[in-house]
Amino acid sequence: MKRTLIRVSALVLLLLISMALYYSGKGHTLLLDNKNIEIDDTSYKALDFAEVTIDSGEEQEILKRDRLKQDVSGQKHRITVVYLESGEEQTIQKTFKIDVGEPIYIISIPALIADHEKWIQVFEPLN
Amino acid sequence: MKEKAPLLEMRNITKDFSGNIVLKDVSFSIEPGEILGLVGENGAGKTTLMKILFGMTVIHETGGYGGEILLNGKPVMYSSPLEALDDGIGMVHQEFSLLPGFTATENILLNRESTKYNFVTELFGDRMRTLDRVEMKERAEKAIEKIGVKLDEQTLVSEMPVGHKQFTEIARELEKSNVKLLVLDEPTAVLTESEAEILLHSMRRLSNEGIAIIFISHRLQECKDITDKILVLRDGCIIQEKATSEISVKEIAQAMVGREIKASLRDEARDIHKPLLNIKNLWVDMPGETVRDITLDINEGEILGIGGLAGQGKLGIPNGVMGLYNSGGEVLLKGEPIPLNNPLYALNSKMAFVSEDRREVGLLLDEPIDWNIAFSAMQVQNRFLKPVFGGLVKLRDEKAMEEVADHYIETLEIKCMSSKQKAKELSGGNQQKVCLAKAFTLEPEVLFVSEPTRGIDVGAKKIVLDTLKRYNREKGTTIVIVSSELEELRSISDRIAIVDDGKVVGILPATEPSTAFGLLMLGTVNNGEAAK
Amino acid sequence: MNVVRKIIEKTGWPRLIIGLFLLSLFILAPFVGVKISTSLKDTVVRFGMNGILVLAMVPMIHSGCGLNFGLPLGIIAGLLGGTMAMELGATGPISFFIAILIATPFAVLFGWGYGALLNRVKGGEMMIATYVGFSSVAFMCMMWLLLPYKNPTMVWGYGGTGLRTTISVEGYYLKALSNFLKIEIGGFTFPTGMILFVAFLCFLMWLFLRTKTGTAMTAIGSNPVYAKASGIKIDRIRTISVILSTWLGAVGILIYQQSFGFMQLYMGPFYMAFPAVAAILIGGASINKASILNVVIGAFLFQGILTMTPSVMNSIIQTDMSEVIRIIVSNGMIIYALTRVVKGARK
Amino acid sequence: MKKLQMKTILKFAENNAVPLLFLVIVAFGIPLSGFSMNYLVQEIIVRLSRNSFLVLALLIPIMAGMGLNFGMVLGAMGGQIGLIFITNWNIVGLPGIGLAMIISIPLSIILGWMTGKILNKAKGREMVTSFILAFFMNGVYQLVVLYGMGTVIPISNSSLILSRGYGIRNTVNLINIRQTLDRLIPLKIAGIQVPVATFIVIVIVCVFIVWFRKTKLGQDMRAIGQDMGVAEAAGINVEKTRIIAIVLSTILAGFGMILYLQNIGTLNTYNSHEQVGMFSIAALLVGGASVNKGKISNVFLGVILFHLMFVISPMAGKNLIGQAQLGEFFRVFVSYGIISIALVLYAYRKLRAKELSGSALANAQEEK
Repeated sequence: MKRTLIRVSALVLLLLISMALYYSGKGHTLLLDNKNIEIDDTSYKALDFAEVTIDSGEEQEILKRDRLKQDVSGQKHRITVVYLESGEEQTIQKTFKIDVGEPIYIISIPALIADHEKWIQVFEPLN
Repeated sequence: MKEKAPLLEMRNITKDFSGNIVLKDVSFSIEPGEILGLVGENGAGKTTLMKILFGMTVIHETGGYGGEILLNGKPVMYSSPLEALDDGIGMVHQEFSLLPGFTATENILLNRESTKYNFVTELFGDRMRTLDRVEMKERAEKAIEKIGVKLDEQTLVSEMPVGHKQFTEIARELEKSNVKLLVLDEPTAVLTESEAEILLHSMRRLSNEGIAIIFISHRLQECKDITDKILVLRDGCIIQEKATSEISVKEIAQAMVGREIKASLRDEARDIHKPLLNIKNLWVDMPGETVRDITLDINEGEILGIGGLAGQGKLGIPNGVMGLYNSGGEVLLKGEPIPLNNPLYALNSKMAFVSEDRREVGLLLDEPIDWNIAFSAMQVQNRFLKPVFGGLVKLRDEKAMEEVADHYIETLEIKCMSSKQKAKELSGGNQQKVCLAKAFTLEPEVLFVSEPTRGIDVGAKKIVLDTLKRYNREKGTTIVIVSSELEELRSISDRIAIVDDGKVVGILPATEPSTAFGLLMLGTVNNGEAAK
Repeated sequence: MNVVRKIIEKTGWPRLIIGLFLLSLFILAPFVGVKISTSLKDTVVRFGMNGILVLAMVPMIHSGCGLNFGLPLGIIAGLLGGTMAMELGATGPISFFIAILIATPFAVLFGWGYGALLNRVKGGEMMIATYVGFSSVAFMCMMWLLLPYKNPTMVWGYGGTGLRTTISVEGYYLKALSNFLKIEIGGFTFPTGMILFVAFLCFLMWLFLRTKTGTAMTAIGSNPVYAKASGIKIDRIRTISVILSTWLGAVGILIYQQSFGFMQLYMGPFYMAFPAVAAILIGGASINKASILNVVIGAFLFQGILTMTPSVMNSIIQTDMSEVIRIIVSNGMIIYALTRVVKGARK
Repeated sequence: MKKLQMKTILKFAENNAVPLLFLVIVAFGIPLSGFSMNYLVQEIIVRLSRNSFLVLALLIPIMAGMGLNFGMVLGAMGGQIGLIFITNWNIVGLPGIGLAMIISIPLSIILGWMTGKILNKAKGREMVTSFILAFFMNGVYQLVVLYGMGTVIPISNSSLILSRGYGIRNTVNLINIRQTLDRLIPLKIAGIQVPVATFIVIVIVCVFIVWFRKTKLGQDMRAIGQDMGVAEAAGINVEKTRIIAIVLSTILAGFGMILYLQNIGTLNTYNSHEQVGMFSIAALLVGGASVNKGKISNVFLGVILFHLMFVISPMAGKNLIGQAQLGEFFRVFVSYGIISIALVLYAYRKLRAKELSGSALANAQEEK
């Protein structure tokens, strides 16, 4: 009885581990955009220059009208943007969750800085 | 509950193999701590009796047995030896069942190892427990101590002398915690005298501890020395059951071979003296039937019987002379040396052999009867071949083969559908007749026949023996017949040689009383004069 | 009911399934627009090409050496014969017989050595045969590079040394047999000569199995101890069977080439034993029993499947699954034969 | 005294003939190939990490007396299917490797169980049967991967699928998990990259095998390996134990294949597994193992010697005869040849042991 219990729980554990592996290992692509953008009738201007870090990765420089591609795995991430505002260095950091079923997301850095809630969106390829 | 039930009781055990009765109404009992000697000729039914006790699969496959077995008064019926072991009945076989690459400890505790718990067992079951070598060593030492011998429990079995292997095997049975009854099948056969002494000594110790022992042995002196009670089996019946103190070795021997056939059934003794085949210092490496040093003269036109107990080497003689097993020594036919290990030469010298092993050696089971009969003659004497394409090639003469097969089917009364029937579809007796026909087709001057009546029914037995005799009388063929059944030999042979421990221990005319042969067989003449 | 079961038992499930499969292919063929006549003709040609390679299995099965997975050794002898005949400048149909002539001593030599080896490893023949075949092919890969062949049709153009992987036999023994007495029926050539040659060799084998030596061979396969007790020199007969098998392998590959048109060197012979083994098993042989009938039926059934599956399957599902089916059918058959308990024979 | 030493040396040489022969080949080949020591050491370390696990998978069936498990290819197939799935789902990095392994377990259990069942029906012919079984299952594998995937089994990742719409492409790029385990714990000694994490995994397997031999199950397997009859008589369930041995070997082979491919970085869908069995077996035999004896030390020695030969032979062939191809053929020849020799020696010794018992008797007779 006890043994059956242990075996069943081991099996469940194995299942849980596979699920954890699935979620944490699921690869996603983040597209980092520094472009002029218009969301809900508000337009946000691209920054001249920014440094972006995803999680604890490397710092990446992003210039105006640039788009960077970043592969990540897992669903919870942190983005750190360092930019210049009126000559002063500002840092903004946000954590976000993405959906496991969506392979590509697009992040608009101007919207992020403006703190618009739709700064991250599922990327819909143009057909 | 008038009295305490005996440890083991076998009541009215009856067993037949497809009509061939091997055990008839056998009953006996054994008390705790008693040593019972079980003696009898080969084929007397000892082995079958023990197989029934252990519930071997072969018994169940051949239709079970009659009678009942009671353990401590309760009826039991085992479906496999493992169940018998669970009830505390252990057996030490004649052939070692030990693993050569394991140490004594590992063998003694095979499949009963001491183990330790670890967590993996919860996931994958008890077989994942780790071995507890320390405890295993202790248990093995204890078991060895019980026998009272010195045996290093860390030695590999492959590096042990034979005696130690035997002790290891006994220790394995003793180690089983609840062992109450031990069956020892010829335990001393492979031991040296001093080792046998130790074994007998430890048997006494075990009996003092309350373990009952069934002791099967051909060494009657040992039986006499050690047992409390002796049971003599013959032809599946109990002939004698007596306390050991009330019986002498000679009486035991007599009881074993017993049965005197009527003189009227026997022919006049013939006086034949012209030697034909001389065997000198022959040794044959036939597993289980080792021939050590045989010197034997066979006269022209006689029927020579070779008897002896199983495993003593009587079967090795024809197998060696005919080149089937590795052998050495000297064999002369009409003064001409016959090279050994060369079956073709032996066959070319007009010698033929009917093997005791019908299925493995004697027959092409997958081929028809006519093939079986004609094949040897075709290969050795180029018969049954017909030239085609103006003699360019010679092909099998199927017609001639069929003719010869039909001839023997008629004369030997082989029951079959046609000469094209496959040999494996025939019964044992008819297969034996095919084997004889094969040998007759070779028209030999010397014919070796090995255990011609083993495992065949009474009717076929008679035909086989009569045919041999007729062949001898009509064609003057010298016949050497090897058999474990003394009476069969006595009914057909002119002289009988008895083989013991790979040597000829005596040659007597067939007219001598059977006790004389019995004593020769049991080796009592050499080492047991004291029995008189 | 019992009769049906007995027939099934005797035939064996895999054989039955394969038979039914082939039958259903023939039934389906007209519905999906595949001409049975073309398929049959193809089958006949391929039967002729492969027949002798299948026949090569017979002697070794009879002598108890098991299935000859070492057939590549014989094929190599054939390749040596073919290449040397071309190197010596023999052209036209006659070069086919010269090739056989040259291949023969090689086949005898290889077979003798191979047989001697197998006699030392009784009981483990099949696995060792497989690897003897493999390693000899690998060894010959080096030899094809190193042997001093000169004939420009065979040698790599740029290096000047080493043979090509595929050599055309055009101008040499291409269709040497197939074109003999050929019958043209509506654009299809019936390769009378090849079929006759195959039939002739089958007949010779049939005769051989009826000679004294052939009978002895059968007896060894049936029960080696019996054979020994009857005075037969087992090792000698076994060696003869291996030599025969190897020689038939050599002839078989030459027949194959004369119809196919090309000679495939290097890793070409590597897996050639497997279809032959599978074919004879499908034909009803077991590990120690085989007859000429098994060869004919087996080669026909197996080649039938190989020609029918691509065309029919292709028409049904627009995919060529023939390769997969071939792998499953042939190896499944071999496994089936290996797992059968051989009663009354050697342990 | 000296004579005795000579004898032990000879005995050592006889028992280790194959590794010694390879040592000689390699010793001659290294200078011929012209490779630098640094390069060779790096190559050996890479190949040890890549192949050892696969070779280790062979040890358990040898222990159970079932010979060289040519059926390990089936485990490799299971591992590959696991990898195809994680690539399809785009699971990256270590989680990807872990998930592929977990997926391969049930596949390996089914395949191994089936192999075990079949091998139990072909006792005494285990090797040739498992060898053919590998071919047979290769057909089934193709059926599943080439025709089943994308039709019955949904595959969403279009980069995996052949242009015709179903079936997996001939090569699958394993960029997602490429060498992630190898690079998990970076270590560089004298310019030589050492995949520490992979070696840790290999050590764990070694420890497992050592531990396993000490369990009851391991003891039973050793018993069966020596004599099935005796083991059966002692009440060990022989058939079941043999199946377990094959299942374990298949699972390990599946894991081994995943580790092997994560190092290579690309999966040849229809070829990768085919050669794996042969190379692993050859490596083990080169290390001095035989059909009925295999130790962990044989595995590592074998991988080192065999792959050294593998690395140097094309260059050695080129420098010797001017043809790199010759060296390539040579190593193929050696791989097959070494297996042949091992099989022949095993069968020959088995036969000899039977015949030898006779000589004792002859000696006894002569002494008289």
